[in-house]
Amino acid sequence: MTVSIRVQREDFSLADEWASLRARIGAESGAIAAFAGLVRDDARGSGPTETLFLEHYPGMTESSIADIVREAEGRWPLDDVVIVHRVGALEPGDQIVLVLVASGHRAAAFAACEFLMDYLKTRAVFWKKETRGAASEWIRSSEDDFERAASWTERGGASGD
Amino acid sequence: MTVSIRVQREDFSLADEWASLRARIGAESGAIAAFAGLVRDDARGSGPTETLFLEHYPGMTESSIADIVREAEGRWPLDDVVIVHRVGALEPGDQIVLVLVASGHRAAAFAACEFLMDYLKTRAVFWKKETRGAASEWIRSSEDDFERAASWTERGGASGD
Amino acid sequence: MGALTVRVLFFASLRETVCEDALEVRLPSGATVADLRTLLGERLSGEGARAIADGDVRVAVNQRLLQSPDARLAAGDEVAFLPPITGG
Amino acid sequence: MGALTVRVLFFASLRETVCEDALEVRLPSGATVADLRTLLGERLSGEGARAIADGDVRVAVNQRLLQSPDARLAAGDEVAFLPPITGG
Repeated sequence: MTVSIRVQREDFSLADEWASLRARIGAESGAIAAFAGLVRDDARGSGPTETLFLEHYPGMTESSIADIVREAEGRWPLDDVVIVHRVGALEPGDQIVLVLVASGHRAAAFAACEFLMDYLKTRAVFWKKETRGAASEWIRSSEDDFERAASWTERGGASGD
Repeated sequence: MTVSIRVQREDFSLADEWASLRARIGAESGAIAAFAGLVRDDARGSGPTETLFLEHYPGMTESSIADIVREAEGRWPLDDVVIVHRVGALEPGDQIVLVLVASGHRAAAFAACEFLMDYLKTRAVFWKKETRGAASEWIRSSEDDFERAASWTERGGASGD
Repeated sequence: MGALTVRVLFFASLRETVCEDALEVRLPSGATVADLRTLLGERLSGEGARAIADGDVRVAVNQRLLQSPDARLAAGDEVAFLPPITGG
Repeated sequence: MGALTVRVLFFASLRETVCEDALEVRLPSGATVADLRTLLGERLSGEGARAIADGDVRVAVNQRLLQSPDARLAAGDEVAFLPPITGG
């Protein structure tokens, strides 16, 4: 099991991360699930998001992500996990987060990838500030995010293919 | 909503498909989920898989996939779907299938991507022949695949983020 | 009575058993898919005839799965015999 | 009685309210995190003092979330005041 966790200002390239992961895994890994989160220009908010600023606590943020990955490893048989998270000022359309998971079977790859995203959204040490026009505000995880993360405590772990 | 479906002998490049999708989508698409299936060298079978041969019915296979995508569109708000499926002779480690889904929110992107894979596994018009040593055999969808596909008829469609 | 010609396709295990991937078949006009199956049963080898008679084999006409074996065929129809699919 | 120096960090909204991202603070040896909070409450502006006293603010010592406010501090400890996280 290879785990790669990076928190960085620079943009990331899914193509590069995917190529590295494919070079690492063996032919027992039949499934790769990937997720990328982008800054959404949420028209339903009070005006478009102009900037999203992400702050982290160097060291503690990475270890909070490592804890989340360990929890996923305990639930599903995983061969490789890559998490790249950006910090700093981002604009609508920019990539924020990338999660890649390789596993033997697709059910485990999908479940672990979604679990990692749900936990990143509620347990990873990040703070987000949203700017719309003149107004800036530090935002919190949504109720929906908390519910999604909590739902995993009821669900089981590994299933078949 | 853009839908791209291709069935081809040649390998595909996730990097290229991802880049095209990102160029098409707007800033209302906050989530991209991707899945790639690779030929697995299944050590639990009777010897390693040496070759997997995939056959299709040109025209009918593509329209069977289009039907599956339409069903996903009816369940979740999707911005872009790409499905590339290979046919011909493949070896362990080779890419077989790629599914990309862009949506506003991650729950829809994950669910639709997994739904598309589960339905491709049971409803898309493909035949697979596996060769291990001297033995070749046309294989069928597994019971587990049928159960996974059937489980979507009980689950709902769109949910929140 | 006139005649019509249809194109018959075999896939996967059926293609291997029948040893053909496509045949042109002449039928009396008004013939149904059931008539085509009977005629193929006479024309193919014993193994091929048994294979296409299998209850798991589905038939598609012009790339649409057949709803009824009584459907009449038209000249130029593409009739495919499909063993159970594996999925992608 | 001896003294010890700890490094105090503020993040996100706290950093903005306190107008500092880091402070060096001297405390009597044997001081606890609760003692540090009291001392910061006196030293910071009214708004900053209120902000770090908020019940939602969590404290991490050497990058581990604090279990008890009675934990004693050691020289060189890194004590971080964390407003509620947003997640990634």
